This record gives sequence, C-alpha cells and structure tokens, in this order.
Amino acid sequence: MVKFAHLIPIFPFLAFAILILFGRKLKRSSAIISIAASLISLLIVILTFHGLLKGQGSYKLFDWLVFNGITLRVGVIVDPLTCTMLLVVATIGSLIQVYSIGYMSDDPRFSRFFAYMSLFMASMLGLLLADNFVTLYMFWEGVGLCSYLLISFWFEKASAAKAGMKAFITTRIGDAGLLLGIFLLFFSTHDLSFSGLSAITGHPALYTTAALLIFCGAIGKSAQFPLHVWLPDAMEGPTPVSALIHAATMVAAGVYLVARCFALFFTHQPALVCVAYIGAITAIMAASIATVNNDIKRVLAYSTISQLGLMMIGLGVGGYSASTFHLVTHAFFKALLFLCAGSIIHSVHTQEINKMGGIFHKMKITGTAFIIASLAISGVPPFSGFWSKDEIMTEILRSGHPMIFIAATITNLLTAFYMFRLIFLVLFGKPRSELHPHESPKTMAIPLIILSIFAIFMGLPGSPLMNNVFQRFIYFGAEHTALSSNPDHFVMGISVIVAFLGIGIAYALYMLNKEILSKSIRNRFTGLYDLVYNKYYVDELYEFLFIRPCARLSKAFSGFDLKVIDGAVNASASMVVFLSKAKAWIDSNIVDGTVNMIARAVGMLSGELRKMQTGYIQSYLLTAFMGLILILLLKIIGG
Amino acid sequence: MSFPILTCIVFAPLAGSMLILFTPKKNVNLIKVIATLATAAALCLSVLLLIKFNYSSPAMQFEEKAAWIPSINAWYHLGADGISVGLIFLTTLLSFLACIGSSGIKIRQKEYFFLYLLLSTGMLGTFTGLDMVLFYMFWEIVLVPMYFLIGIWGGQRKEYAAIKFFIYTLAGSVFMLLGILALYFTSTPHTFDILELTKTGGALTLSVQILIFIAFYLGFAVKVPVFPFHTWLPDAHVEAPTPISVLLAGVLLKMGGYGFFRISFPILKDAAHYFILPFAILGMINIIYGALVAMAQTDFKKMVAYSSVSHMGFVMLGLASMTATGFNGALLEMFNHGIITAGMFFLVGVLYDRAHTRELDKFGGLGVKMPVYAGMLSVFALASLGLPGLSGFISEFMSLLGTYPTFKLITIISSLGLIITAGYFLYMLQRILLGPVNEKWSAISDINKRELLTLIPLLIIVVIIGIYPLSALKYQIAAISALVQNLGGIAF
Amino acid sequence: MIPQNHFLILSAILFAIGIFGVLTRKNAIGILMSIELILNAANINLITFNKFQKTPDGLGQIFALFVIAIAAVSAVIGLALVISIYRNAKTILVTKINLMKW
Amino acid sequence: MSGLIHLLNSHGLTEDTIIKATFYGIAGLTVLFAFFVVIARNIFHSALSLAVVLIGVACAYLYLDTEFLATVQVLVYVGAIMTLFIFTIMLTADVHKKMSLKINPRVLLSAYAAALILIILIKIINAGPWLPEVKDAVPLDLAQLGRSLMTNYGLPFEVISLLSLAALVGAIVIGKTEKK
Repeated sequence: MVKFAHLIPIFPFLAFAILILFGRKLKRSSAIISIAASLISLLIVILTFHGLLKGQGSYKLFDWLVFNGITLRVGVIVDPLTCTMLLVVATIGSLIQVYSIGYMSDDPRFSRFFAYMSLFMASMLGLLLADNFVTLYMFWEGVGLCSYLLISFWFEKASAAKAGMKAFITTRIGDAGLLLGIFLLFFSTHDLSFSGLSAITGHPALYTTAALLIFCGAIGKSAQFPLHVWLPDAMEGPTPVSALIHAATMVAAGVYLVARCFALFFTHQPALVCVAYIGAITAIMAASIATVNNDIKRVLAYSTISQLGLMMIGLGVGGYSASTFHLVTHAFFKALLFLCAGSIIHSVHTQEINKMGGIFHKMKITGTAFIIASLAISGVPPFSGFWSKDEIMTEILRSGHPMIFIAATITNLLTAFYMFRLIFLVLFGKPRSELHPHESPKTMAIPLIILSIFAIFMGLPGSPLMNNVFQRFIYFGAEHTALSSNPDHFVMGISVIVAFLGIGIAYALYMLNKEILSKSIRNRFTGLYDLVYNKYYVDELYEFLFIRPCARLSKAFSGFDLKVIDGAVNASASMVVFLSKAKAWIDSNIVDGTVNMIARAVGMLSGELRKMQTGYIQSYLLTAFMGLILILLLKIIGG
Repeated sequence: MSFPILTCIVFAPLAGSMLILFTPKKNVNLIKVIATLATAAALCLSVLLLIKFNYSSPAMQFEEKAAWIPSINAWYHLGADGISVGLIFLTTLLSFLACIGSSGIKIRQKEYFFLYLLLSTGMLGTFTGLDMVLFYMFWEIVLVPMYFLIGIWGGQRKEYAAIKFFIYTLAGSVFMLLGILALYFTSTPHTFDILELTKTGGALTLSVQILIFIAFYLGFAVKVPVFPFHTWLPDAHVEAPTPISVLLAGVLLKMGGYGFFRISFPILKDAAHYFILPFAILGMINIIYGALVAMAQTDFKKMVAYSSVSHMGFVMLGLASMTATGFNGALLEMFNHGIITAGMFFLVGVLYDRAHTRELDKFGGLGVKMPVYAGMLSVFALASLGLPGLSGFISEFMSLLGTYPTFKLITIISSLGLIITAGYFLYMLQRILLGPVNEKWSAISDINKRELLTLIPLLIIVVIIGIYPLSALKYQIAAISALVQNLGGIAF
Repeated sequence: MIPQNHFLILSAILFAIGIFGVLTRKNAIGILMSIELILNAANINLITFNKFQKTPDGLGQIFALFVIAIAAVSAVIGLALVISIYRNAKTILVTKINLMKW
Repeated sequence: MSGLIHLLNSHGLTEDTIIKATFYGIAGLTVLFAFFVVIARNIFHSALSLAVVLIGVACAYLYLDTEFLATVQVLVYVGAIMTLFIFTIMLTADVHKKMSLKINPRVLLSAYAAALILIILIKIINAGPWLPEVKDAVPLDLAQLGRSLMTNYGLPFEVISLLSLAALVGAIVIGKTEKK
C-alpha cells in the first residue's frame, strides 16, 4: 500500500487550488474542503504506515532534472522516521483545522486562511516525503512561504506584515546556508539523494562544513540560537497558525532535517557536538526568557525554542530515537498548549497574563487541557513529556557530556517553573481585570480533548512499560540493544525531582501571596522576594543561589536578545538600505554622470567653435590664407 | 525543409506591418486586429516549430539558405537549434501578449503598430539569423523602431531615455561590426556564415581571438546590461510605455546573452576560456549591485528594471561556469527571466493605468481592494525572487550549481544576492499590498479581463517550468552539451 | 635690358596688394577689383616667363589670353551677382550679407 | 619714337637707361595706384585707379615685347571690364557716401599676411636659380600665335567661347528683375 505515498501532499494541494480559485464563493464550506483533504491524506498515511510495517520501502517516481549525464530521479522516501512524522503532522493538522473553524469564524478572509493552511499541509507533507535535497529544498521554502503568508495573515496590522517579512528573511538566511551545503554535497558526491549520504567517505573537513551548512538551514527553520528572533514575533499570526506551524510541525522540520541527514552528521563528530552545544545554549536562553515574559503566546514560543534546543541536544549526543520521540510528544502537547492559549485569548481577548486570573472555574475544559499539557511538558511522570525528556537525559548521560546534562536539567527546571507560573497566573488566583471568560464553542473544545488524550498516552510507546517499542521502531545504525535493560532509575529520579521543584517554586511565588495583582511581574519581581524572604528564612540561601542571578540572567538575556540581535538585524538592514542608496547615488551620478558630462563637454566645445563662424567671408578667406602662408613657410623652412 | 517555416515566422509581423501601412489611420480597430493576427500567426508557427523540433539532435534544424549578396559571400541563412528555439518561442509569445496589452495606446496607433511589428520582426530575425550580416542587420533593425516607440509614446523624460538607449546600443553594435569584419577577413574562404566560422574559429591565434572577443563583448554587454553599461536600462524602462518595456525587458536583454551563446563562445573558444574569471566577477557584481540598487528605488518600474540587471547577472555567472549545468542554467534563466519580468511589467502597467503613479510609498493595503491583482503580483514577485516550485528558482539554482566548482567564493557571494533579492521583493510587496489601506486608492478597480488574459499564459508557463523543468530543459540539453564539448568545458 | 626678376617682383607686389584688397575691402565690388588685380599679377608672371624662358610657340601669351578671357567672364558673373544682391538686400557691403550664416 | 630717343641720347642717356627708367617709373606708378585701389575710401576713385593700374600693366607687356597682348589688355580690361565695374558702381553704391576704412584687428592681420606673402615671394624669386634666360628670344609674331591658337590649342579656345556664352546667359538671368 506504500505505492500511493506520493498522493499524500497532492490532496491538500488540490484543496489549496480549489480554495484559491473559488474561495470567495465557498465561504463556510471552504473549511470542510481543507479538513477533508487533510483527513484523506491522514488515511493514506495510516495505509502507508501499515504498508511500512509489512516491509515496503521508498520508491522512485520520475526524472525531474537532468544535468547532462546526471539525471535526478525524484522519488518518495518511506521509512520509520518519515511515517511517524507524517502521522504527527497529519493528525495535528486536521485537529487544528477543525479548531480554527471556531477560532477564525468571524474573519472576513475565512476561505483564504484555509487555502493557506492546506498549502502548508501540502508542502509540510511534501517535505517529509522528499527523498533528495532539491525537492526537500523546494518544499522547505514552500513551508517558509506559508509561514510568511499566515504570519502576516491579518496584514492590516503593520506589525504582522513586519513580523512575516522578518520570519521569511531570517529563515531565508538559514536556507541560503542549506543551499550552499547542497552545492558542496552535490559538488563532491554528484548525488543529491539522502540514501547516498551514508556512503560518504573521505576528506572529512569538506563534509563537516557541508553538515554544518545544512544544520545552518535547520537553525533558521527551528529558530535555534542565532536565528531564533523571528519565532516570538511570529506570534502576530492567528493562534491556530502558531499552534500548527510554530509549535508542532514546521519548526520541527529543522530537527527532522538533521535526523534525516544523521548519517552525514554521525560520521563527522565535530558537527554533532556543535549541534548539541547550540541546542544547549538555545534551551537555557529561551527557557530563562520565558520565565520573565508576560505575553502568553510569547512564553509558549520561547518554550518551543527551548524544547527544540532540547531535541537538538538529543540529536547532538547521538540520541537519534530519543530526540525524534521527544519531537513527537512535544508536537502534541505544545499544539495543545497553543490551542488552549488560543481559546483563552479568544474568550478574554487579551494576551497579557497580568490581566488574567481565575479563569479555571469558568473554562473547565480549556483549563484541564492546559494543566494536562503543562504537566506533560514539565516532565511529570505519567505524562508523555516525562518519558521523552527522560530518554534524552539518559542519552546525554550515556554520551558523557556533563555540562550539557546540567544545562538540560536547568532547562527542565525552568520549563516546569514558567509553565506552572502561567497556570497559576492565568487559571487560578483572583481575576486581575474585568474579564468575562466563557467556555469556547464545541469545535474548539473537541480538538483540545483529543490532543490532551494524546498528551497523556503518547509517552507510553517510548516508555519501558511498552518495552520501548518506539525506540525499536525508529533507530539509527545498530538496534539499541542496551536500551531494553533496566531503565536508568537515577535519571528518572532527577527529572521527577526537578519537575516538582519547578512547580513548587512557581507555586511559592505566585499562589501563596495574594497581593501581587496590579504591578507587572518584572519590577515587582525583586520586591516579591523581600516579601517571601520575610516568611521563609529557609529560602534565603536558595534565593541568593538561584533566583536573583536567574532573574538578572533572564533580564540580561532578554535585554541582550532584544537590543543586540534585533539591533544587529535592524542595523544591517539600515546599513544595506544606506549602501543601496549610496549605490543608487553612485549609479546615477558617477556612471550616469560621466555619460552626461561627456555630452556637456562636447556641447561646450562646439559652443566655442561656433564663434569661429563670424559670417564674414573675409575672415574665412583670411584663415584659409593663413593656412597657405603656413604651408609655404614650412616648405621654405623645411627646404 | 519544404515549407520555409522560419522565414514565415520572421516575416509574418513584417507582412502585418505592410498591411497596416495601407489601412487608413482612422479605424484603429482594424489596425489592432491586423497587428494581433500577425503576431498570433508568428506565435502559432513558433508553437509548430516547437512541436516538430527533435530535441535529441544538437545540429541546426529548419535551415534555409539562399544567395543574398554573392559578391561578399553573404548568404540569407536562417536556422534554429536548441539554443534559439526557446528564445524564438519567447519572442513570439511576448510579442503576441504585448500586442494585446498595447490596446491602451491612445495616440497615433497606426505608426505605433507599424513600428511594433517591425520591432518584432527584427527580434525574430536576430534569433534565427545564422549569417553575420543578416544577424547584424536584424540587430540594427531592432534599434530604430525601439527608439521611436520610447521617444514618442514614452513618459516625461522620453527623449533623454530614447537617445541614451539608441546611442548606447549603437556604440556597442559599432564594435560588434568591427568584430564581424575581423572575423570575415581572418576566415580563409572569407565567409560570414556562423556555422563555418564555428568550425574554423578556433584556428585564430589567442591574441586575435581576444581582440575580436572584446569587440563582440562590447556589443553584447550593452544589451545584456553588464555592470558598467547598464545605466540606459532603468531610464529606458521607466519612460517606455508598458507593452514596450515588456518587450524591452523580455526579449531585447536576451539578444545580448544569445549573442554570447551563438557567436562569442562557440567561435572564439580560447578567448572564452581566457575571459571566464572576468565574466564571473561581472556576473556577481551585476547580481549584488542590481539587487542593492533595486532596494533603494522608490519607483516601481525602476526597481523591476534593476531586478532585471540582477537576474541577468545569473546569466553571466552561468556562462562563466563553462559547464553544461551552468550553460543550461544561463539559457533557461534567460527564458524564465523573460517570462517573469514580462509578467511583472504587465502588472506595473496595470497599476500605472489606474493610479497614474509608480511611487511605491504612495500605495498600501491594496491586497484588500485588488485581491486578484494581489495574488498575481505575489506569485510573479515570488517567482522572480527564486522561490522553489516556480521557474525562477530552477535556472538560478543551476547557474549557481554550475559555477560552484570553478568559482567557489563568487558563487557564495552571489547566493547572498538571493537573500537581498528576497528582501527587496518582499519589501515591495509589503509597501504595495500589505499594511493599512491607503484611502487615496479606496475606489481602485481590480485587474480586468484583458489584462488578466495577458498574464494567465505567463503564469501557466512559470508554474509548469517550476514544477517540471524538464519540459523546457529537454529542448536545449543536446545543443548545450554539443556546445560544451566544442568548448572543451567540464561535462557535468 | 630689364632683368626678369624685376618683372616678377612687380607681379608679386601687385599680387600682395590684391590679396590685401580682397581681405579688407568691405564693398563687394572692391573685392572683385582686387581679384582683377591678382589676375593681372598672374598675367605679368606668365608673360615674363614667356619672354625670358624658352616656351614653345608662345604658350605664355596664349595662356595669358585665356586668363584675360576668364577674368572677363568672372567679372561679368560677379557683377551680375552684386547687382542682384543689391536689389534684394539693398546693400553690397560684405559684412551685412550674412544670410548664409548659421 | 626715334626722335624722342635721339633727344634723350643727347642728354647722355643711352637708350637702355631710358627704357629702364620708364619701366621703373611705370611700375612705381602701377604699384602706387594699386595701393590706391585697395585703400581708396570712395569706390569710384578705386575703380579709376584700377584703370590706371591696368594701363600700367599693359605697358609692362610692351616691355616684354608682347604688343598684341598689351592691346588686348587695354581693349578688354580697360575698355570692357572697367566700364562694367563703373556701371555696377553707378547702379549699386551711392558714390558720395564716404566709406570708412577703420583699422580693426582683422585688417591689420590681413595686411600682415599680405606683407608676409610678398616677402616669401620675393625671397623665392631672388633665391630661385631660374633657367638660363634666353637673350635673343625671337618675338613671336602674331600670325604664328593665331595659327597655334587655332591648331594646337583649339580645344581650350572652344571651351572659352562656350564658357563666355554661358556667362553671358547667366549674367542676364541673374540680373533680370522678376516680374512681380
């Protein structure tokens, strides 16, 4: 049944075409078309999954490009990694589209939104199925295009348009790196398909740079350290967009790319280590910023960046199956988080968490879903997040990178802290401004429920309870026999302690003292500690060791992040604009100038010559005569 | 060939122009009908040409040879091979679409359409002519009508632009004439025929070849606009009426590139090898310089003009690679750029007809008022910034890929150009379509049927080549590999 | 006898005066007269060479005859022109006649 | 003529010096009047002085033993051409208006040029090693002149006649007043 795999991206693409051409007329039913298309592709994915279990593999389709001697046969790749990713993308995609019926119901360009959503589904599925770099790059940019279109969907808002452009250009910078990596690979191996990657041998320096360049593409797309500035701004788009694109699928494409080329990375250790360290830096930085941020969607955005950092760490330390497992679980509970945030924003119409509070008892379903998802992401045992994070932590420990292990633990702690900070500030406590939350309509509630079920049980396949069937399904190189031995209780213990510690701190800070209502968290943050300090002498050491440096660190980081990197980006933009203005000036003055100057010179010269023509015949005769004399003189002198 | 298809293609527009001369000036519709019929005839014939063209053989096909000026051994020799068949189709298609597009011309239609058809004959002749004298004659024929078309129906500074265009190109073609004569006298049986010269061209000493190459280079470089000679392009574009700037950008720029493919590279092999580094550097400058200056422009049409300079930089880059991929990329880039820029200029024309201004900052939020126009503009803008899945990406990708092994650093810098291109196109899109609606244009009407008719065929071609590039590549692969073998370049 | 050089000097002087006349006279007729002067200077030369040098069957004289004929013709045409200019432009001062000047 | 010569001889002047004296006198006169042609303020005076110059030249021809030419000169030049000149002067220039000859830079320059030419010519004349003078050149008699004119130089003769006819017709056409 694998033979129909190439149909998967075609159905959403058809839906896109229909919606674009006849969007206006369809109005409400456009949602049905796009959801139907994604459901059909989900069905085909399940069939291909079934086919894969029976052992069918990837296959070639047709010649696409010919380079005189090297014909690039385009094909479809069907292997455990792609199928799981297909499953994740298809299910989350369909659920979010159902959700966005409710969310986008009052939007004038309803059909245009679903058109872009199905285009995104098509390119994302296409990206996963591509079996060579060129088609992957094509869908890669297609996905970038859709994120641009959807971020700046409400393009009346100037900030949305700017954010969209920023996203496209920053990812485009990463893509330029990817393109160069593809050139380097093609130049040395004359073969662009992924299957050829494992056969690469010889001159390691060249292939390490190729791997790093490809990772550069991943950095751009998955918003890792240097190129992560666009993701928080991408929250300008509608929340289902953030949920689907900027939480579950597209940002994971970077991790998928690194996983897909893992053969290349694995044989060149320096590239892998670099991946790990970049992941670590991103994780720590993003998590610390999240603790301070006051916009619910930006907190989730930073948390996505830090979780992606975690996945990169997993890949970096060689935990191929661990990071893919975390990728899958993260996709589910992060999408759930965003959708809950969406329904909260939909009902209270604000994103500032300081204005929220005490929403739980009015929005029961969203509340519980939000709590489940937070438990999952913080790594509390029964939930999926715990198992996948635990896998990564074991991999880190096994690979022997103490520094990274500490960073990962701190990240997990911070994750737990800011997630529950959100819960306590948003759901519980007293409402801080006059808002009248109401439960979201059914179309938004049902996807929440389904996703929370996933969030709870998605962890099991990878856990020892079902003897790591996930790891056996997706593995790299030799099957991980070591895994089946007793699970590493030490690591499990640490992650549980860390999770509860985070929750405790959040609880201590936000639930116990009731007066922290009006002022914003940041400036009161320090004031709060004096208050807490008086009550818990025990906390003094703890606060000194951890909270204040962390607050300062996060303030420094967010400051750094805003001024330096954003500043650099804007500075380069204005420098480029200045450069181009200078060039335009040069162009019009120097190059054009010389041409006009020559014309003026000729005009001036002829002006002078004109005076010779006095109009008197005699003066002409005279000049002629002088010429005669001159010749005679020359003749005589010349002898 | 029993039926002289090439002569018919070349001289169909000319026949139309003769007919127009006889029609009275008053009934403008008859003139328009004749013009459209003439260009349509040329288009159908060129489609027939594409169908009957067997793309496996690199040799010249549909050859037609007749004695023309026996005394100097100049023959009336037409032919089409992999290199020129695509460009012939491009010319006929754009002439047909621009002819429909030029129904907006209000004054002196009779002269307009007469000159227009003369222009398209000149262009077709240049791509099919295989005899130097014939090639040069058609090359000059193109100049005169273009000068008048810009000079009479142009914008404010039309005279300045027309004169500048005319003198720039004429100066270039004078050097080209020197080159042609040099070739004529150095070839043993004193021939003008390009095919013979390709065989005997290699025999010349390197220094002679270099001189002739430079002479030809000056002629073609002005047309391609390579960096120092490009200042005529923005003025000519800004002042030319829309359908004319479509032809100007769509076809005239390709004549320069075609010249390199047909004359400079095959005949003067050693000189070509000698000059690949300057070619690559100039190509790179073109890309980066064009992109940067385009970003600074506030006039929509000037921006698109500079973007043409930047895209033609890829053609130069592809030529410098001396590899089959690079050549294929360069040739396909010429075809794709022709289609995409033609579309862009039509869109500029649509906006100009409604708003009578081309200042980008004056627009804003048109996405709401003109949804179909917004869709079209975004597709063409994305195609020209090289979004994969549309035709712009394929040719740029192949040019860069072809040049990578020989000039690593230059390719890297040129691929940075991709980012700047993305930058200024999106910045343009943002200024026109996105952001708050500028109330000045609240009553603006969306794109109408006729304008849409000119854009749909271009859109279809852009998407087809983007998704399945082999459809366009298969025509030129045989001819390009023959050229590369001939040049002794790297085959991959 | 009078040596040949003296005749030549006489013609040279006449020639120089003729040139000066052509270059400075404002009146068209003045110029024509100076031209006659120059032609006569040339004639003197012809005749002196005819006498002092060995010239086959009086070639110098014949030539001088022709020169006189030509001079007559040129004078006729010149004066006719001057009259028509006078009729149109009411002046024959060369400085005023500059219709042809660009 | 011979009586006059005897008279002069008696005063110790040999025939030769007399001829020389008269020649130089006449040459001086011609040069003087030539100057006068050029710088006369009244065009009529310059016309008359031109007549005198022409007669002077005719005498010079006599000294060169070409009587026929002298007579032709006097007849054609002085008779025909001078009368033409005077007619045109009468027709066009109003004789009484004194024409000012102001010394402007151009006049000076042309004077300088003429003087320069004179010096150069004289230098050439004196420097030139002319062919040996033929002392006893037999003066060409008229019949022989006529015969050579008709035979060897028939063609130029015909051309000249044609030319003068054309000039005749041309002058009439130019001179004709258009019928308004």
